[in-house]
Parts: sequence; structure tokens; C-alpha cells
Amino acid sequence: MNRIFNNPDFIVEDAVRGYLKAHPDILAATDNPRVLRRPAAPQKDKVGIVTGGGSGHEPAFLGYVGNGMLDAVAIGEIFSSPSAKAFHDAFIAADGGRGVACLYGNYAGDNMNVKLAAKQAAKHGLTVKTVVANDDVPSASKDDRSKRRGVAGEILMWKVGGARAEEGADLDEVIASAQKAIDATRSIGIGLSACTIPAVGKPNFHIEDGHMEVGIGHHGEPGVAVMPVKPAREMADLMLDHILPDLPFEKDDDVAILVSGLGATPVMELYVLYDRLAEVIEARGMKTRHLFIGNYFTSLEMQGVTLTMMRLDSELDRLLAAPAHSIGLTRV
Amino acid sequence: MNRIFNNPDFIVEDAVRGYLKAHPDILAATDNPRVLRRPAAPQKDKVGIVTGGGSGHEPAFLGYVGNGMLDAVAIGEIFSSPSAKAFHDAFIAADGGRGVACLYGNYAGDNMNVKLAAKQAAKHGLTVKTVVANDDVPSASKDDRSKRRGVAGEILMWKVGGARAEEGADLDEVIASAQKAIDATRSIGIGLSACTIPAVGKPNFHIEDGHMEVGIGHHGEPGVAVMPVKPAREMADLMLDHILPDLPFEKDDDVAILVSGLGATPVMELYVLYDRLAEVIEARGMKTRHLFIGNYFTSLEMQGVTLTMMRLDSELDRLLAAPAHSIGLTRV
Amino acid sequence: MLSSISIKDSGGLVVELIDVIRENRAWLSKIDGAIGDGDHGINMSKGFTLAGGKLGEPIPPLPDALNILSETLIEDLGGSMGPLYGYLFSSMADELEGQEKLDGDVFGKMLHAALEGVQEIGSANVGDKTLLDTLSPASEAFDEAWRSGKGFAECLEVMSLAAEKGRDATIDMVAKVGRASRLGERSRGVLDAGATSCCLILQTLAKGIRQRMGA
Amino acid sequence: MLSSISIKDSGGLVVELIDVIRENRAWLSKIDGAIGDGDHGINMSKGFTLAGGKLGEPIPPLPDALNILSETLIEDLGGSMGPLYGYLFSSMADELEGQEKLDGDVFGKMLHAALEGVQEIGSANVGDKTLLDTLSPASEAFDEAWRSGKGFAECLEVMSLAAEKGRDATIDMVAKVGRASRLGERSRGVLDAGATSCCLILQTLAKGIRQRMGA
Ligand SMILES: Nc1ncnc2c1ncn2[C@@H]1O[C@H](COP(=O)(O)OP(=O)(O)O)[C@@H](O)[C@H]1O
Ligand SMILES: Nc1ncnc2c1ncn2[C@@H]1O[C@H](COP(=O)(O)OP(=O)(O)O)[C@@H](O)[C@H]1O
Ligand SMILES: [Mg+2]
Ligand SMILES: [Mg+2]
Ligand SMILES: [Mg+2]
Ligand SMILES: [Mg+2]
Repeated sequence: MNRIFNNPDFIVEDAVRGYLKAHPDILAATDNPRVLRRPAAPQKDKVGIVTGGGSGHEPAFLGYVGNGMLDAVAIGEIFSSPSAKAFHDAFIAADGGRGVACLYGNYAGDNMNVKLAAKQAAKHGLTVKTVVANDDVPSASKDDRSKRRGVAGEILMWKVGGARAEEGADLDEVIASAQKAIDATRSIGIGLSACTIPAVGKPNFHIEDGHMEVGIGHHGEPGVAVMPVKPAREMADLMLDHILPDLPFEKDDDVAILVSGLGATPVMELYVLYDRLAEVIEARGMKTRHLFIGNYFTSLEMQGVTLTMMRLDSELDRLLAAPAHSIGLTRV
Repeated sequence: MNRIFNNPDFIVEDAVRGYLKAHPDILAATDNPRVLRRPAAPQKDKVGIVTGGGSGHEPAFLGYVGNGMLDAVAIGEIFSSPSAKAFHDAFIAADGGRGVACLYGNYAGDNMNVKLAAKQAAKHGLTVKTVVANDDVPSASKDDRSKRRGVAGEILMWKVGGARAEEGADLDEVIASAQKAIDATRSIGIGLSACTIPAVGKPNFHIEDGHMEVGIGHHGEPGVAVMPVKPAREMADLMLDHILPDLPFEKDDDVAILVSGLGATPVMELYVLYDRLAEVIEARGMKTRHLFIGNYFTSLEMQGVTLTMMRLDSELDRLLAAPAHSIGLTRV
Repeated sequence: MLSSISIKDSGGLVVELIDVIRENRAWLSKIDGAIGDGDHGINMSKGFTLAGGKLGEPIPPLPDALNILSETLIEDLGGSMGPLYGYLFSSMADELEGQEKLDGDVFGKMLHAALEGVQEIGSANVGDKTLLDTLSPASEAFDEAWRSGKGFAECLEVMSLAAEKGRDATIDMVAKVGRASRLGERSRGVLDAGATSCCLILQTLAKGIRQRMGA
Repeated sequence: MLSSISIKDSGGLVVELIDVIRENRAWLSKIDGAIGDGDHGINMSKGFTLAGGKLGEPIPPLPDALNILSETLIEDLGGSMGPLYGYLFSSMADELEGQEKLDGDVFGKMLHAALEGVQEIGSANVGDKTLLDTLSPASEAFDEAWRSGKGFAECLEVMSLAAEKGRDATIDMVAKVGRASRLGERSRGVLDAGATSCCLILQTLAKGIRQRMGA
């Protein structure tokens, strides 16, 4: 394991300090070292947008704090939910008096900690409503959608929720838009190599050389199939075969596409994949109105890629197009 | 090798097609499939800015085509110089009638191909002047600066040259500013793991597990020392020890900092490193006026990091701050 | 030999819990590594160590010490362990309220409360290959022994054995919740990490109480 | 046995060059892998194959065929091989201008021109562990044999041997240019990839000319 850290038990602390030094215009500290906020947060009379999750997915989650995006973020250990206290303090950091929308991913730890934190907040009269992202198609069957994990689709959900809050919408409206966003979003990942948490020191799962794992999760959760690595075109087709029928995405749909590397896949390969994705999406009569390609939601130094698609209506289209300024995503 | 490609011999072609589909607002095709340009290029009465280099360094080089940056780029095979013809066609794509500045890195192949291309261009009456980046401190001694490789400092050189051309400067002025930029820039890399060219199928160099290579080049060119991996703070100090005295960078200097991952190093680790870099740079009495952290100049899926520093005068400061819009670097 | 211990003077039990978790950091992570993400020992040790720093001197009474441990886990640890063990220990502490002596009656209630707390927050079932599979049979065995008239010390001994059997029974289970559940059938054949740490915790409590009773 | 060949009818020599490079793709890359980046065979094969597609039918005269190869390498290949071998072959073609027969005199001049072309563009020296270390001794050996009155066919034989010796001599050299130069002393002990491809090229030319002369 050849990596860059000091004491591996404090890699998150060290990184957060680096982020704060690097981006004082975008990120501000709070009393809780595991909570960051926009410098302008809490913003009076705006619904606060909060998320949180384990570290190791950078730029998620803290990289999406910024104007038009998140107001505050709770930061966990690598691949581990932030504490209930961190979520709670993030709610407070984000609360401008109109309540807080906590838009997070469907993981056991996050569910429990958000639940506890929201209870705690309610005691002080702070209303927190939640939307749980469950865009990862292979993680459970369609009938069991509530069991599906949240993956890179969360970014689009934050963008939508953040823009809606910026428009002056109230908490229920923000929640409704964010829920609509994630309901219209589907993702799938392909894993090509494992990753190592520095404090653990060795990979916690394994992908045979020359093999790929279809449907892998953001922490290496097993997918639905392990098979020899396919050419990029077949990978693209396989991914689309999983997600297009699930929503379903159909002819004449306007869509947003997010192709994210898992950390160690060279960016040029994401474009090799996209070349085929674009071909099929166009051939199926869909129109790509928003496109993001890059390392948007990573898993340390895993190799692989996730594909996320959102079907747009005019509201989602408008909210995705709205200005935003964060480390991981900027729209002018 | 678990990677994403179709026929490995055509990975560059496939990726370029993907880039063109993904970014029609930023990149346009030319008659030469190995040359891309800004849609607005050639821009009448603006000095054209061109670079070129091997693929596998994305977002370099094509990712820096855009307003306020490069007008056209010549694209080589992975880790291999573009052909003379590609450089030549890039010159033509960029020429708005006031000549072309070719700002490229000091590699044997690039030197030869640019030389041939410029000769060819001169035959048609197109003036091409060049600046060769040589910011990589460990690649040769200070007395032998002309032998040093160009690495991530090229990005800052392009930014400066691109902004100067945008201001309406003539070719000699653009060349002078770009030369000043690279003369004020120093870089160093630390390699933590090797990378594999898909068509080759196995790593072309090796870094022992638990070791790091100080001064490694962007294609795995051997560095000046191999040693056990040090804590991030010591890595930072080692990097600064190499580059600060070389210029030298001194108290009260205004500086620009670029910390780039080599491809597979988790972004959070770049911030862990930056936490210490910022500490020392501040303690030495320097002021960081421009900062870039991320995967700006990669080497496929190599693990490791490069540090680039530029000492600013008011001109360089102004040109770095000027607006730019490219895939890899945007300033508003 | 006594049949109960003073609640006020037994905060040291929590120190013993912290020590045993710290000592087993590597082992717990290794077990988690087989079908989870290999961080259970790291997580537990981090949370328990943090709590250790907050206990202060002199060690507070047992309910206070349990609550400090619980709050630290819930507030500072995060992950799944924060809320799950956090609730487990605060539920135990709740049963001590208004009591002076920790005897077999009270301890039996503590186990019940712990079980309910973990189930409430985690919504897992017995048989899902989690710490419930240690906690539930341990609690049942204790109840049965206590109801059959055995002494507190002996009941603790019975519970310790049941906890161990419960822990070992997770080897044959397929994980239904948590990260390991993604493995389906592949999760069979190894211990569950949480069941293992829970066994350590119950056995350390049993041993500590027995020692204090002079057993 | 003839002592020259028809330049017009010998464009096929370039086809033979293309074939030999394609056949040795893997071997050349493997050699480059030891101290370079392992792509020499890939690069060469890509460039030569491209040129093959441009030769057309019937195969053009030798100078035209060499120029097509040269232009393809310079224009389409890039890297270092594009300009270096591009110049090598166009320099050779230049010497055929105005000639009808390729004899020992002309071939000697071709080797000189090739050497100068490569040196001009690449600014490397003999002894730097490059293709020059095949080309230079091969050219010298040919000159000496030709001056000493040996027949063209025999001179080609002498040159082939010298090319091989030159190639093998790179094993003991430390690379001074190109990627391998970064290795310093560590570059000693293995063949140079460019010297190896250059040897294949010279030997294939020699063999092809000799066959056409009926030797
Ligand atoms: N819902 C749940 N209820 C009870 N125990 C659970 C639940 N989810 C997970 N566990 C326990 O948590 C253990 C894993 O803990 P740990 O490794 O610290 O957290 P993580 O899975 O987040 O890495 C599992 O071995 C299991 O016993
Ligand atoms: N300046 C030079 N002059 C002559 N030959 C050179 C020069 N630089 C490199 N070479 C030759 O090029 C060979 C490597 O070619 P190749 O692997 O195709 O290119 P690259 O080094 O760009 O990967 C070396 O083995 C050497 O013989
Ligand atoms: Mg974990
Ligand atoms: Mg090469
Ligand atoms: Mg775990
Ligand atoms: Mg090579």
C-alpha cells in the first residue's frame, strides 16, 4: 500500500484541514471538526441542504458544499457513517430558519445516525426532513427499491435540492423536488480493482485480475455478476441494459448523464466508455441535456466506473442548469 | 490489467471521439483526427496557442483547450509524441494571422516533431515560435536546466500564454510571457506505483511495495531516490526541499501552487499533503495567490503526486487570474 | 460470596470493557475483513478509547459510566457501531435508574433492554448474523438459569457460555443485514464481527461482576 | 550473379521491411520494456503497417516506396521513431535520385545519408546506446569492404554481420539519450530496442538486395 497519509487513524482530520486551507472561499469550519459549511451558511430564510457520509469518496461529500448546492456536510471516517452528533451539528450549521433537508444515501449507518440526529434536532424545534437516495439498480430488485443503495445519483439530487432551495422554495417543496430527482435517477457501477483503507492496510475485497464485477457498490459491496473484463463497448451496453428498463428510460426522454470514475481509472477511459454510451442513448432517441464525466464520486483508489442517468422534466432540467459553485461541480 | 478500452491500439481514437461528443461547446474536430481546436479557433487577430503531447496525461493536453487557454492541441499515442503532421495541423488550426506560440514539454520526440512541424509551417509563411517547458527539477541539475523535462508546470505556462494572447499581445509578447512563466516555475513528482499502457499490457517500470520514488517523471522516468514511503508531512518537506532552493523561492514571494495527483491517488490524500505544504509555505513567509489541487496532469493509473510552484510578478498574477474555460481548468 | 454488587462502585466495569475492546482491535478487524470491510476493531477501539478519555477520575458510578460510553459512541463514533452499541449501553444504564444494587433481577432486565434497544435502532432479527445472535441467546440463557433458581454468579457463567455458543453459531449463518449481507451465501463459514465483540463485552461484564462478588 | 539491382523494380524491398517489423512487434517491445517503456515494437509496427496501406499496387519504385514510408512515419507516427526513421528513409531515398541501378556505390552513400539524417534530427552520438550504434558500424564496415574491392553482395554480408555486432555492443553501453538514459548505469546489460530494429532493417535490405541479385 503506497499512499499519502500521516497517522492513518487521522487521515480524515488531516484531509479536512487541507480542504479548509485550500478553499476558504467555499468551505468554512464549524465548532464540530467533522462538520463543514458554506461560509454564508446558515443563510436566513433559505431551506438548509445537508448531507453526510463516509470519507474516501471525494469530491463527495464535502466537495459539493457551495452556492447552489449543499449548505453543510457531516463527515465520517473512511467508508463509515458520520456520527449522529455530526449530522445534528450539520443541521444546525445549515438552518436558516426554514428547516433543513437532509439528502443522503441509503446505508444502514447513515440511516441510523440521521434518524437519531433528526430526533435530537426536533427536540430543539428544528425541522429536518429527509430524502434517501436509492439509485443503485443492482443493489436490490425493483420490488425492493427501498433497499437499494445510494450512489453517484446523490450528486444530481443535491444539485436539484440545492437549486430549489436557492429559488426560495419551502422545505416541503425542496423535499418534493429532491425526491422527484432521485426517483427519476438510476445508477450502476462496474468494479475493476479493489481499494485499501489506509488504517486497514489491505484491500477488503478482491477482484481477480482480468475480471470485472458488475453492480459493485461504492465500498466494494458485491455486485450481481463477476466476469472476464469486456471491451468498453460491451461494458457500456451492459450498464445500459441494467438501468434503461428499470425506470424505464424511453424514446424522446430528456436525460442527464453522469459518468464517474471510481478513483483510479484513467479519465481517458471514461471517455472511451462514453463514446459508446452516447451512441446508444442517441440511437434510442433520448436527448442528453446535462453531462458530467470525471471523478465525481470515488471509492479511494478503486478502478471502475459508475453510470448514472436521470430522466428530466422541465423542473429537473431547470434546476440542474441553475448556477452552482462547489469544488466538485461548478455551473456558471 | 483491468481497464476500460476496446482495441488497445485505438484507445486514443476512441477517447478523442468520446471527448468530442461530450464537449461540443469546448472542443471541435479538425480534418486531422489527432488535432482538436476551440470551436472559435482560428480566431482572427489573436496569437494562436498550441501544445501537444502523448496521451494518458488527461486532462492534459486536450483538456486545456478552451477560451483563455489553448487554441489547438496535437494528440499523440499514449506516452508518445504527436506526429510532426499533427503539430503542423494544430498550428494551422490555431493561426488567426498573428502567428502561433507552441508551448510544449521538453521530451525528445516532442522536440523533434515540433521542429519538423515548425519548418514545414515556415514554408507556408506561418510563423511558429516555441517555449519548451523544463520545470521538473529532479530531471537534471541546475546547470543543465535545458535538459530538464516539462511536467505539470506546463499548465500554468498555457494559462499565462493563453491569457496574454487573449489580451491581444503579439507573438513575441506571448512568447516572452510564457517563457517568463516557465522560468519562474519549478516542479517535482513522487511516484508511489507504476502504470500500464493498455497496448503493452504490463507496467513498464516498478516501484517496490512500501516504497516511493522521488523525482519520478510523468512516464515513470526514474527519479533521484527510491526510499520507503514517508509520512505525508515528510513527503511534503522533501518536495519543498528540492524545489524551493532551486529558483529560489523566498520570503515575501507571491506564489501559485499546483498539486496534481498522478491518476490513482485518492484526492483526499492530495489534501493531506497540501495541509503540510501550506503550513511550510506560510511559515516561510510566502503568499499563495493561486491554488490548484486535483488530477490536473496524470500518468494513467500511476499513484503519486506532483508539486508545482510558480513565483509571481504582477503580470503572471494577472494572467493566472484571467478568465478561462476548459475541461481541466476554469476561472470565472 | 455476595449475590449483588454496588452500582455506585462498579463504574470500573466500563474501564474493563474499554480495555478488552482495545486489546482485541486487530482480531475484530480481521474477522470483519473476511466478509465485511475489516474495520470493526478499528471502529470499536476508536469509540471505546474516546469514551475512556471522558470517564475521568474517580470513575463515576456504573450508570454514569455506561451513559458516557453510550453518548461517546452515539455522538462521536458514527458508522453502525455508534448507534447500535450506543443504544445498547444507554438501554442498560436506564435499567439501573433508582437501583443501588446490581443483582440477578436487574442484570436480566439490562440484557432485555439491551436487546430491545439494538433491535429498535437496527431493525435486524435474530439469525441475521449480527451481534443480536450473541445477545439474544445470552439473555435467554441468563433468564432461564435465573428462573430455575441458580445463583447470580452461576447465571453469569451460564450466560457467558451461551454468548460464546451464540457467537459461534453465526459461523453457519448467512448475513441478512450490514455489509456482509451483500455476499449472500458467500457470507457463510466465518464468525460475525459484531457477534464477536458483543461476546467479549458480555463475558467481560460477567467476569467483572463475578470478581466483585468474590466468585 | 548481378552486382546491382533495378531501382524501379525494387520497391518490394520496402514491403519486406514492413513485414519484418510487423513480425518482430512483440520482441521489439519486450526489449524496450527492459529499460524503456515497452512500446518500440508497437510504435514501429503501427507506423510501418500504416505505410504498407499506402504503398498501393503495383508497388512503386524503390525511392517512391521509401518516401511513402518516410512520410508516413513523419506525418502519422509521431514519437521519436517518426522523425528518426522518417529522416533515415527519406535520406536514403534522396541518394537514389537520378539513379537507375542500386549498386555498391549508391548503397554506401545511402548508409551515409541515413546516418547523417538520424544524427541531424536526433543529435545523439555513437555510443549513446541508440540505433546509431547499429547504423554507424554497419556503414563503416560496408565502406571498408567496398573500398577493399569486395563484391556488392559480399559487402552486404559484411554489413549485416557488423550491424549485428553493433546491435549486440549496445548491451554493454549506458544509455545517454531517450527514456533509457534516465536509468544511468541501470541501463547497462540489455540490448537497445532501436539498435535492434535498425539491425532488422539493415539485414532485411541486405537480404532482399542479395536475393534480387541472385546471390
Ligand atoms: N442492523 C444491525 N443490527 C445489529 N447489528 C448490526 C446491524 N448491522 C450491522 N451489525 C453488526 O455490525 C457489525 C459490523 O460492524 P462494523 O464493521 O464496525 O461496521 P461497518 O459494517 O459499518 O464497517 C456486523 O458484524 C454486525 O454484527
Ligand atoms: N536521439 C536519438 N537518436 C537516435 N535514436 C534514438 C534517439 N532517442 C531514442 N532513440 C532510439 O529510440 C528507441 C526507442 O524507441 P521507442 O521505444 O519507439 O520510442 P520511445 O522512447 O518514445 O518510447 C531507443 O531504443 C533508441 O534506439
Ligand atoms: Mg466500515
Ligand atoms: Mg514510448
Ligand atoms: Mg466493518
Ligand atoms: Mg519506447
